[in-house]
Amino acid sequence: MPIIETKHLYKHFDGVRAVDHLSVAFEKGQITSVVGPNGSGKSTLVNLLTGMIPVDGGEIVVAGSVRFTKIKSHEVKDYGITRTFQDVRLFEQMPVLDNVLVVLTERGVFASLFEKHSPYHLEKAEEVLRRVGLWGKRHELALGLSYGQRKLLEIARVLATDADTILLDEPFAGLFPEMLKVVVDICKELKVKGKTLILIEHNMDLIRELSDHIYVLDAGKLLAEGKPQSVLARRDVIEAYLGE
Amino acid sequence: MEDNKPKILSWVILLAVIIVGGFFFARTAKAPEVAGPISLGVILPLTGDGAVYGEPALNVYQLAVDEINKSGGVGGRDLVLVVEDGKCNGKDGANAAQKLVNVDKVQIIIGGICSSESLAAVPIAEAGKVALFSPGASSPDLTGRSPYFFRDYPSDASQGRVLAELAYKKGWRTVAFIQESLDYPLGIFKAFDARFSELGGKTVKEEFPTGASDFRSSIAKLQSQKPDALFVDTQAPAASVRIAKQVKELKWNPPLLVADIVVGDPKTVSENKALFEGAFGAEFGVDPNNPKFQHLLESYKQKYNAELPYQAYGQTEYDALYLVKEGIAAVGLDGQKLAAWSRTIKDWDGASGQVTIEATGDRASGHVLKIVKDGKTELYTE
Amino acid sequence: MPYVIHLLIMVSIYSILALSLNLVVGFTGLVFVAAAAFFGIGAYVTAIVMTSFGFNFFLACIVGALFSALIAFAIGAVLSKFRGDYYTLASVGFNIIIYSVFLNWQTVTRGPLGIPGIPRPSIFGLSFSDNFSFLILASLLVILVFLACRFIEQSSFGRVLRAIREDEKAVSVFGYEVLYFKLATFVVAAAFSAFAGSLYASYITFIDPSTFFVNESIFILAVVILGGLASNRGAVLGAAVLVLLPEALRFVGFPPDIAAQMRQVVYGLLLVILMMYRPQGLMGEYKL
Amino acid sequence: MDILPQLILNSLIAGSIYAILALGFNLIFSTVNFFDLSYGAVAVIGAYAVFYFSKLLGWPLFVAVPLGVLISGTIGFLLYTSVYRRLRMRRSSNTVLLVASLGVLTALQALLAIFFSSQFQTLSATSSGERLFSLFSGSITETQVIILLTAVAVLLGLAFVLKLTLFGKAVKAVGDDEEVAKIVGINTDKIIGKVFFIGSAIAGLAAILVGFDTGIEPIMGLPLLLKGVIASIVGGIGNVYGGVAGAFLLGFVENFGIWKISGEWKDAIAFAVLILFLVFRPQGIFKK
Repeated sequence: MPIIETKHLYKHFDGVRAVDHLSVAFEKGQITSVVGPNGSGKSTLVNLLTGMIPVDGGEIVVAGSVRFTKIKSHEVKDYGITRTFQDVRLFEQMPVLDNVLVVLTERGVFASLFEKHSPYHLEKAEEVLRRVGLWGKRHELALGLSYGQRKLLEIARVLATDADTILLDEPFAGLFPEMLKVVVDICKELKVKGKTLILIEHNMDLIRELSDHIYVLDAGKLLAEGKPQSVLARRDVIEAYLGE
Repeated sequence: MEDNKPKILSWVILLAVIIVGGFFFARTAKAPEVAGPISLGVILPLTGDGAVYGEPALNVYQLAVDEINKSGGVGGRDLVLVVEDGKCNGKDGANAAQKLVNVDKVQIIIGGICSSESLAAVPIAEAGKVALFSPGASSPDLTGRSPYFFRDYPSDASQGRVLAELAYKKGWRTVAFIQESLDYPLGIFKAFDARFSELGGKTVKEEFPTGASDFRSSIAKLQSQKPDALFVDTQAPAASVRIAKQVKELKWNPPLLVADIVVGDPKTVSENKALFEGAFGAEFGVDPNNPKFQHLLESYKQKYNAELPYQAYGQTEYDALYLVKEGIAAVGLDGQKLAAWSRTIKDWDGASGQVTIEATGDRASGHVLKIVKDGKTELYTE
Repeated sequence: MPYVIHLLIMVSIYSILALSLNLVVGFTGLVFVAAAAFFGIGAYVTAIVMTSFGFNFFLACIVGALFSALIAFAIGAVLSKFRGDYYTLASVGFNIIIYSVFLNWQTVTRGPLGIPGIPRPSIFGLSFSDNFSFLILASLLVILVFLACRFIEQSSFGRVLRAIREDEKAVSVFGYEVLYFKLATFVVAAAFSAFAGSLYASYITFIDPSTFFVNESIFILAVVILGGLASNRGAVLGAAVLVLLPEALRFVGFPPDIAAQMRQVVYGLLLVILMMYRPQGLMGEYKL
Repeated sequence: MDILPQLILNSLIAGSIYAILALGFNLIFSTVNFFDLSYGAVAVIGAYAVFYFSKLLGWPLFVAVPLGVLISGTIGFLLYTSVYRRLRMRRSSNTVLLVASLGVLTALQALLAIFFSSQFQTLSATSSGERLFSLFSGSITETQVIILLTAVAVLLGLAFVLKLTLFGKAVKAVGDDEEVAKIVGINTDKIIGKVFFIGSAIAGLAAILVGFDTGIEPIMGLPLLLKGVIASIVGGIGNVYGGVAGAFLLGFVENFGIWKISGEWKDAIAFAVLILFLVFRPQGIFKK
């Protein structure tokens, strides 16, 4: 059963169709990858799914029943969805620990005002930070981290939310091998735990290794879909990737 | 806790600032002396829009103090001025008064020139039992405000009233006002409006915020209401000049009424002859034949090489110092006694004519009508 | 000594203003240039209900804070739509609009005439008419506001604010309704600023619109930035330095007409130098 | 008397001044993308330079006016090289640049007040006796005719430079993406320096015209700046021509506001227009 589906989803920027009547579905408990050349609409799709930008047409269906054309970004969490960002958006001038704690504490205005982080929150933060190897840097400001560490912190933040559906926007790009392994392992663990992963990636080897299903986008349209091995072998897909 | 260091350091700095500051202020504070020069507090605007009044006022004070000291001071003691900038607003007026009362320990403060300065200074002077003597604040709000406050400049109520009566006599029934949004111009308007409506006339008004420079649309709007005369009512002469110029540029030539700050400023009137020709104003009693006033004009010119501006204020400022001198000679240097003494001033001959202070602290007597003729202000007689 | 007390009262008033503005600028990261508007609303409401309706100071204080909060709610709802420089500009706009109301709504505010004769506080026969007791009252309020700000800072709410300052969109994806947080902070800051206004009105006993113009807002912003963004102690430090500095200039013997302008030059250069070399201020932890 | 023709004329005159201001401001903004608040002070410096040369030294206007324009341009250029370039090289945020330019504005205005006193001055030779022209039933002075013509000339001149010269293309490239411009071999620093010079010179020209029409004072920098900014945003920030449309809209709204509401609300009306636009049409009349 698909956890998220899009139906004729449409988005344009100044007349350019970034996502063009796209209908895709992401199965529960699986890793689905979205690939395509730069500018094919992958990140736009993720931004539409998380309410970061308004939808121009079509609809998004969550858990088979909730349909909406408008979603506010702060409501995304209620559907068990969370994400990372292609350009790594951390809370720069805050310590690493606070970057994680902020996704653990109360969401309400009043509730959060009368709450300080509890031992439970701290435990959870420690768990995820240790998982990505940043516990030792918990008091440092996020902006002082290396690029790889920043990506790991973003993954830790996502882990802390315990969301069921996780959208990872280029999680492997620019990582050194040892860090890459950590992230790949985390993806596998998440799948074992029954989480749904949506992966935007360029690393074809990892996509082959991890994905259950892939969608290939080109100019906002669906070019191909299916099992990674078969799809990635298709001539039109390769051409779209190599361009021109 | 390595990151606490800068915080602790800052706390130390803060503490040091307070302690050093406190010490500094405490050291500067001194007890009232029985010998040596007598300190007189002065509050006037030296910066901002009001500075145009503050600067000549300070000159007049200094002139009078020099004269008094040359003739032996008060009981052999010289007078010195402790000057603070009240900036023509309440906050700085209060700050200035606090310093004069509590640090310099003066017994009498001459000021402020502006009503806002004075209004804010009154409670501070009263709490410190210091007399507050204003030669320029004209707000009706100051009437009877405190037993420690008095002034030798009459309340605005009289300026507006006199002009309203003139306007009615001239047969004008609708007078347009273009008024700056400040206390002094508003005070004049209120007094004028009250008297004029009582007589059966009507006012129409456009206000503008301080600092505005384009009045054309306001003027055009007033013009379209076909008033019999236009009252240009601003805090300082510069704005009146701007407005009068724009009125002419719109080819409108109504009979003009202006505030005393225009007719009282020979420079403005002579430099803008064409603009203000025939304008009426009510100035508070400048009597060119008064020998003391003549003496003031001459000494001012001699000392500062300039014509005394705002003569209506100059005369009361000059008198204020001499009144203070007499007061100290009569009852001693004591704020409470000086304030009480002020109420006994009656028909005292000064540069501004005969001064009488009423029980409310206001000066008795009021404004006389003036007209601008050929670049000069003359007494107007019907 | 009374003069020192006077200065400390002024420091207290500006400390409250800086503490509350720091909630908006330092913690939430919104460069708000209309602090003087809420300062003024507090002062005007207090002055009006005390002089015209004979309210007790403390009641007037609360009425002022509520009124200020109410207006902040309306303004905040509009302002929260803006970000960055547009927020700053729009806030300047609101300051000028509110100032215009003080100046032009003369039936209520007496316009440029100002409101004289505002009484000093008293309660249960206890009067705060002398400056020393007033200083105690003002200090108590500073401590109260300081503790409230620290409480906010240390709560989860405070952490969310800082996260909003860093990346509003990212926070919202994690389930926070950013608008409510911004609005709540804004309303609280406005209410605190109104306390400062009440103290000011009752202390000086006379208010007029000129005190609540944009330049006062810029001054309060300079206090916050100098003291340190996102630092409550920094706010108090900034208030102490910038209130005492010009007073010290009085004693140095600058000619008074130049001294006032020199002060403006010093504020201006201070802002430039801080931005160039220490954009987080003296004790701040956050750089603009 | 029919007030309408006069009101339209007044709106056009005010709009022309705002248009010149907006052209310069928008040129700078569209290239560097931050709000340069010192723009207002730079403008007033030009007017004071003319005042100094023509009124105090007695030089003829055809020397004094171009010199004033040049001085404004030079000051703008120097501010860029000494303050803004350094901050931009450090990748400071727009807010830092905004606060720094606010500091520059405050300091420069105060310096002007120290050198020339804070009093109001006029640049025109005599306070009366200017030639008057009649149009329908409204009247307009010679200076005001010059203002209208200058606005048109500046607009056409700037359009020519931006559309048809290599420099204009480089300016557009820098404004679109500074990094890309650098890569294709444009000396972006030099271009931005020139833009600051030209924009500031235009600002100076506007202030000089105001000085001839009504007069100058040191604190007019802030209102001039704000009018330029409002016109730019309303017209479409970053769109050099949009600012002109915004300027005339602002001129008309202000002057008709005086007619229908009242003069004392003029500034409040201007900002209400700004806020309405920011809320309902943030991209302005014309998009960039």
